[in-house]
Amino acid sequence: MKDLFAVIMLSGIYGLLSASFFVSMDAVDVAFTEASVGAGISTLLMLVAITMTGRTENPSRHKPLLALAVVIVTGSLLIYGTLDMPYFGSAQAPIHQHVAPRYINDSMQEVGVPNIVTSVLASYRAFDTFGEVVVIFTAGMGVLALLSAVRRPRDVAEIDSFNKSMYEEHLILRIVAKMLIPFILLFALYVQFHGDYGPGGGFQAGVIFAAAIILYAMLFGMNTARRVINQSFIQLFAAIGVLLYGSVGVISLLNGKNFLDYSILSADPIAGQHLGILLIELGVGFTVASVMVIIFFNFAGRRNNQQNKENNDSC
Amino acid sequence: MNISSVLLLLIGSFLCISGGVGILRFPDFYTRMHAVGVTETLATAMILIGLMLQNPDGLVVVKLMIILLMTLFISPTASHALASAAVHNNLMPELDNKEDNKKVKSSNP
Amino acid sequence: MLIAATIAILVVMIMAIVRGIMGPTLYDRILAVNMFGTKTVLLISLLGFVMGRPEFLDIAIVYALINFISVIGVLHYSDASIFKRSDQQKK
Amino acid sequence: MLMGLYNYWIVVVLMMVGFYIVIAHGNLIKKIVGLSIFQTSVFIFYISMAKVEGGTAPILAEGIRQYSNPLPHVLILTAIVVGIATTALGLALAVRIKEAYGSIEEEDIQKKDNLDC
Repeated sequence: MKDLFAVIMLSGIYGLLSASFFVSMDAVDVAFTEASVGAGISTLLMLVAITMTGRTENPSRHKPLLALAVVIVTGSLLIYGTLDMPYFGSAQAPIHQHVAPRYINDSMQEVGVPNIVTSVLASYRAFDTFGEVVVIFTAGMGVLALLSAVRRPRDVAEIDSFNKSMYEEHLILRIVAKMLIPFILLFALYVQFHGDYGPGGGFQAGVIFAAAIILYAMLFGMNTARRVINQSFIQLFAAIGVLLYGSVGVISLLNGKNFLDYSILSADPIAGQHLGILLIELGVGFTVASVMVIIFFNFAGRRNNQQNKENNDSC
Repeated sequence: MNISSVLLLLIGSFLCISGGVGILRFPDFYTRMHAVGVTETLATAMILIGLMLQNPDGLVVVKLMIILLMTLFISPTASHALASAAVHNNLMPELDNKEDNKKVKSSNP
Repeated sequence: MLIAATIAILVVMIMAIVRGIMGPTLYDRILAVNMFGTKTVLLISLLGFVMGRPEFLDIAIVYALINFISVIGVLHYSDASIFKRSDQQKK
Repeated sequence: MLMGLYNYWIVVVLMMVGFYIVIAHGNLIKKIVGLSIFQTSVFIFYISMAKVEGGTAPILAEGIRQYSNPLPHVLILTAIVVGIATTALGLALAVRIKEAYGSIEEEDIQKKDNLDC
């Protein structure tokens, strides 16, 4: 397909489909994340990107036969490799023999959180998750370094007149969005703090929170959104998230336990674990939400600048 | 209780399928939009109410109610936005309604 | 009964995908994605009941919200001037 | 007997589709879409390994004996969010390349590079 727009719409459908697949495979937390990321944010980012890079693909001049041959050979080798794999759904597979039983049987006594995914994510493998958060933070900084443009401050009057002309156009959308956005923010907080008991947690809540802000920015204009949420403020927030996560680890280190071992945070080890998980999820949520907002603001701001430049050129 | 739930689920599935046939078979964008927009809300409501009757205890019903409310808000709004965007991009304003429609059909075969 | 409704929704999803692939205009594709999204909300709430753990309706709520956001976003960015210009050039 | 392996075959097919898009298409945005398909196939691989016959979601509740394996869920959950962050980075690079070269087709970019030399 040569029309990139169609490609992106179909990849959005693909994201929705894979999320319902995750639900049917019992991975509710993963489905939650894929729902908020794959279906919403990634489709949007790709769309913004193609509005900047052009919508059609040139027909390629070289023959795809070589590529096809490589793909078929690799694929058949991989399929040959699967012949020794354990069968789908068998409980005897090696993956279910080593650490998983311990997580399933002991996590209630050791961590005291019903959602095993949260307890593994935030307690048993907290160091790993710390690495992931740093990767996300770094990617956000990378986008910032690549795309941030010096913004010419526009006149407030101009913004207001622009807003008025937009207001007539999307009246119904704006009213519905005004009713929905507080609900979405509230729901994000629910996901953040209910992550111990049901599907949810910092990653999902951060993405949902960012989605609400993105909705606001799309309907009410970038400049209004920037006045509500300052760019440097949100950069500070991203850093605070990572620091919060790290400092929880350092505190437990200073108190004579291992890095990110929360039992020390309170007199009762279980309560300490609860406190630690809460703080860590909060740090993750801060970082993810602010990095997503940073990414979107920079893409959209870049696009606005380009359009302004083109308009000036054509005039 | 159970019979009514089964009935509602059946009606919901039927409406869903009719919407699906509509989106496949109808000739142009606006009729497809009509088929989907009309059946979608009602079918969702039917299926969700059917599910509510299946499991009438506290939290589940509340969550289903929230989903239903969201759908009632969101689905017509999205349809409205989609239709108005389509009209906005395909047509010159200040035309008579019938001529508008003809023009839409000729530009979207 | 739940299974039957699930199968019906799966069939409708396939129809939506077909329209998304065929879709002659851009708006047909957006319509297909929107319809697919609402059907996914239904499918997930049904699956929760089929698997006997209906506590997981949160995911369906997220879907309903995110679907709305993505449709609005797609419309916002497909209304962009670059697309209009390319359409005019084609004409 | 071999039917028990079908989940791996689906993964392999998806992975190869993504791989083919990455190597056969010259458009950078399309390459990124291909990469994300490849990525999703890996997610599906992990999640389908975690499924246990008769198990349910790993959230402890009364009266449930068999849970699916929670560990791959954790790995994939973080991988999805990291994936979107890196995809955004890739898109940002594509946008910058478009600004610098005026095109995001691989062949055009190479031609321009050769002219400069």
